[in-house]
Amino acid sequence: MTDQTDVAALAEQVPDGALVALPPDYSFVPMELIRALIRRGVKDLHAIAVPVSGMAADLLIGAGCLRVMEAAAVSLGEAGLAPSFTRGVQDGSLTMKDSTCPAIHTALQASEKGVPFMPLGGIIGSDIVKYRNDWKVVDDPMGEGNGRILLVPAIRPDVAFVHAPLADRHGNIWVGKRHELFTIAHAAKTTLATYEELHDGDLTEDPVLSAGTIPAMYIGGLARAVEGAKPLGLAGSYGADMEHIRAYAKEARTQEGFDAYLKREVLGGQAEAAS
Amino acid sequence: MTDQTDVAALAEQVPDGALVALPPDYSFVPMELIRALIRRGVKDLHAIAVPVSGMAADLLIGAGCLRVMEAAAVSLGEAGLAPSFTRGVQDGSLTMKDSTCPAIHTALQASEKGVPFMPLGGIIGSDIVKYRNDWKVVDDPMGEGNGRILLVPAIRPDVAFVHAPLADRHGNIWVGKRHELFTIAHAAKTTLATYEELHDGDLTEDPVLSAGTIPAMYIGGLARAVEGAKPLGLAGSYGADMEHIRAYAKEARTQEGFDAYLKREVLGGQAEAAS
Amino acid sequence: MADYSSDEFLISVITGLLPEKGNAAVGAASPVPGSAVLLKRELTGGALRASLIQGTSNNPFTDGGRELFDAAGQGRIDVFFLGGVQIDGQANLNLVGTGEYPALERRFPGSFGSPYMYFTVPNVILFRPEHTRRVFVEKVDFISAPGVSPPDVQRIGGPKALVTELCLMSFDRDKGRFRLESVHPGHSVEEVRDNTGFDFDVPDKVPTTAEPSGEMLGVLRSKIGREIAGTYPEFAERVLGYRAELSA
Amino acid sequence: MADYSSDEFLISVITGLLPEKGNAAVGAASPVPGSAVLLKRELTGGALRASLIQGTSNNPFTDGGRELFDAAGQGRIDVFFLGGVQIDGQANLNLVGTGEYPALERRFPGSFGSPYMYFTVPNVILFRPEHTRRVFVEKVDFISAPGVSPPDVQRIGGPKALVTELCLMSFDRDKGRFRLESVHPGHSVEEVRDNTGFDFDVPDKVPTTAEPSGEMLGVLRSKIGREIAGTYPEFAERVLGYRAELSA
Repeated sequence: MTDQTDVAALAEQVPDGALVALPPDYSFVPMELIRALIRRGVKDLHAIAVPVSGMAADLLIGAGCLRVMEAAAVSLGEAGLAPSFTRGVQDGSLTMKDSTCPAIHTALQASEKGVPFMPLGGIIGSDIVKYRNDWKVVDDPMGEGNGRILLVPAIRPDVAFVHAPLADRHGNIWVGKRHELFTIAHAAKTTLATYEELHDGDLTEDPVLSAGTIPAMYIGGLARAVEGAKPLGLAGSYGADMEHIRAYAKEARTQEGFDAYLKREVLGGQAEAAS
Repeated sequence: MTDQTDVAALAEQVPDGALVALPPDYSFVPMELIRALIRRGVKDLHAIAVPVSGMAADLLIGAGCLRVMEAAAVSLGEAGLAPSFTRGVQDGSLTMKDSTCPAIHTALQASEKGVPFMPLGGIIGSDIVKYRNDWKVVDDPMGEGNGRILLVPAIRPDVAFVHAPLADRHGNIWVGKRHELFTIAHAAKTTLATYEELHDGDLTEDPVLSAGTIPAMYIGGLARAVEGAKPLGLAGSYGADMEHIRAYAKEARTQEGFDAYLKREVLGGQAEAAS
Repeated sequence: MADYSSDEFLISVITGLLPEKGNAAVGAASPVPGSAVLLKRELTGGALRASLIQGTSNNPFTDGGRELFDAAGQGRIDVFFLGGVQIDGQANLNLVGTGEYPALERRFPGSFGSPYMYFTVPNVILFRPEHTRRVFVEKVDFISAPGVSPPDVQRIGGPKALVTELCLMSFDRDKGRFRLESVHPGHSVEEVRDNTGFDFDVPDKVPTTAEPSGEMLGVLRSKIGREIAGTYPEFAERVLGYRAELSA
Repeated sequence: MADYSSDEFLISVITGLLPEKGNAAVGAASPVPGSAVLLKRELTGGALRASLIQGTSNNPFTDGGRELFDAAGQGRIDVFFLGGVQIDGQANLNLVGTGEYPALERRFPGSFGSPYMYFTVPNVILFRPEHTRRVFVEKVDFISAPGVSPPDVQRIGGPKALVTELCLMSFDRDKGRFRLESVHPGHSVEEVRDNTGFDFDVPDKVPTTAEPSGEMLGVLRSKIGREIAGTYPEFAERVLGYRAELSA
């Protein structure tokens, strides 16, 4: 059984300084939990985008919750550059560990399999390798004369975040074909999940839904959050609010603009009370 | 589009000497296709069990279709030892490459990721390593002082076999939570699939079924075979015919018994005609 | 004293070895360990999670055949069960066969996942009812999975206990030796010694293994029969008196 | 001669570079390559398969974010598209930013999967409409993905062609140089040279890039608008005149 709680209590379970895994913006991001983390005032997070991020990372960066960002890219997609990320890298306040999509997937799969590293083809000659002193290029360790190959160390997040369309009373969550969320949940020490709707019955026993179900043994905390991915979309349930995201992209171009957005959309009454 | 054909034509697509991947007996084994392969008289196959096999391997071994078997185990489960396998190893007619479940999964995942090898924890000290000269134990290649680790080379089957509960006209197949079948299909050069029922519509576009769907790009041939997993079971559709399997286990204890089973259950009229 | 079968007794012995929480997984063809794990889950109110790999019920894994091994590699599996055609005094397991490999006299199915689970699961319980010198040998003919490892090989898991029809032993990983913990009712230390082909430690006083309580037998028969029937219908009926309705 | 927009022209140029069968994949935010791939799929009766990674329609992948990369590593992806903030004469791509890393003057999103796809996909088509010396530089400030590799690094994939608003170039991997293949109607070799910061090969006679046929434009407007609208509704409406019904 995984205890059910509320989103604010989930946010309390994330310690300052944690290594947290963020799904990409198209893949069931628990934005209400991200906002709750900001309200809780979490600090010094090291965030891994799996393998890219947008709104989720940008809000955490703008609100001063992130110390280090590791990603293949941070972008608001069609809404353009991620403003807080761009500003943070350019003014040096954010440490960016540049990576590439398959390296992040592979590093999480290494943790999923409990091995300290995994090999990855390609990449050699990219300047990414030059700046990643945790990566290692070696001569074919099988001794088959296959030339040099990159080894990337396992990434084991302390906490992974997911927003699921369905959850059940046993603590299982359903994420459909978003299989990267399985990988994140397996790789992370624990996963905190919000969900849209409660499913009656056991998702792991359902002959069809079980294929998209992450079992309770990976889930450390669960809270309902209706429309919990907004303004991002939840495929099959609701689309992204592109107007909101575009307006954010514009407003957050300055820190003052970001702060106004944060006060209005995230801190809400709390900011009023504190001011 | 993947062309649809019949089971005999699928069997024709498997060349003698091919490296073929067999799902475990509980995971959607295309037994009708296995029987068609025997009828076609396929020779010198090298079979990989993923990671174990039973009826499928044992029939191929008894019928003289296999030269090499690689598996973590070959067994009829509750029905006892696999008789043709046991006889083949004991009389030296079958070359058995002993492996262990996670090594086979890992080696297929290496092919899935297009890397020549993958590391695997544990195993060192097992006599399996001693007899596998394609495996290699190395000092931590990351240079982190983590001791010795096993590297296993990628396994890239020429052909994988699957029996799916559903397929559609686009060539997609649905296998639910049997995710090892995804891995096999990704790792193999091509996959030949039989299926139980035709699904109207595109399985990859279905919000729920897509999570258990292997897309057409991995499927090289597709044929309908109603009850095509029998006498094994197809979870969600029908159970294994344990009486049949127990009777086989007993009858096939001698090669004469196996031959009688083969003539009666597999070759059928064909054997009559040829004799 | 309650009346019970030998399988019920062994279920009780294994149940007594299980932790109060965590994840216990059971491989294929293991109805006795499977029943023990489901019983302990019941007794802990679900704090000990149970995964029966064989079959579709009480099997929470949804990511294919590798998920059990991956989960073990992640450190998520706290208890697993292994056996062997032969087991020796260093807790080496042989699941491959007897004679000289590869030309074996008797071939058995193979090593399955034993050399991985043995390294990754902290509490591996060895379960082998047949207690004879044919099984418990001085040195196994083939090491499917080694009982102990040198320090330059990372290893978290390993053997914790051995349950047979005669006794319960523990295993000391530092010494690489078994120790007799208790002898089952009706059996003796001498009987254990006579039927064991390897040397092991014997304390001055060897207690008798505790028998199952009436309460435990009640829960086992009333609730676990139905649960285990989803995976082992014949066992549920024969041992626990539970008759499942006919279904695929 | 048919009347067409510049986007329709570029779709036509890319379509002409695509093979008759195989798998073509298109990354995020790429409506022009996406339209070209869907058009070629239509023209080949489905023999060229199309995967639009962004969005849920025309996206056959079911195994999560890694499946595209895994499929490329398996050798299953025949065509992919890349761009860059900067591209240099050795076909090195920079998607990270300008200035000195890590203290960049202008930071862009990042390298995405470029250093992997560039090594694994045999036909990478570089698509960068803006043809200026700001983009096409002598040497990129940051190599996200290198154009060529030394022989001790396994590499099957790499750049095949470059499509800009001015011209079409091919890339010779052995020489590590671009070659001007054709100049788009209304533009000249001099204009290409003036706006390119790197040296490239120019044949004696440089043809004019073929214009889209009326037939191709007909298929594009009648069938591809609806298809691409599932991924890029605004583009489908603005460029191809297709107005999707409102939906999530």
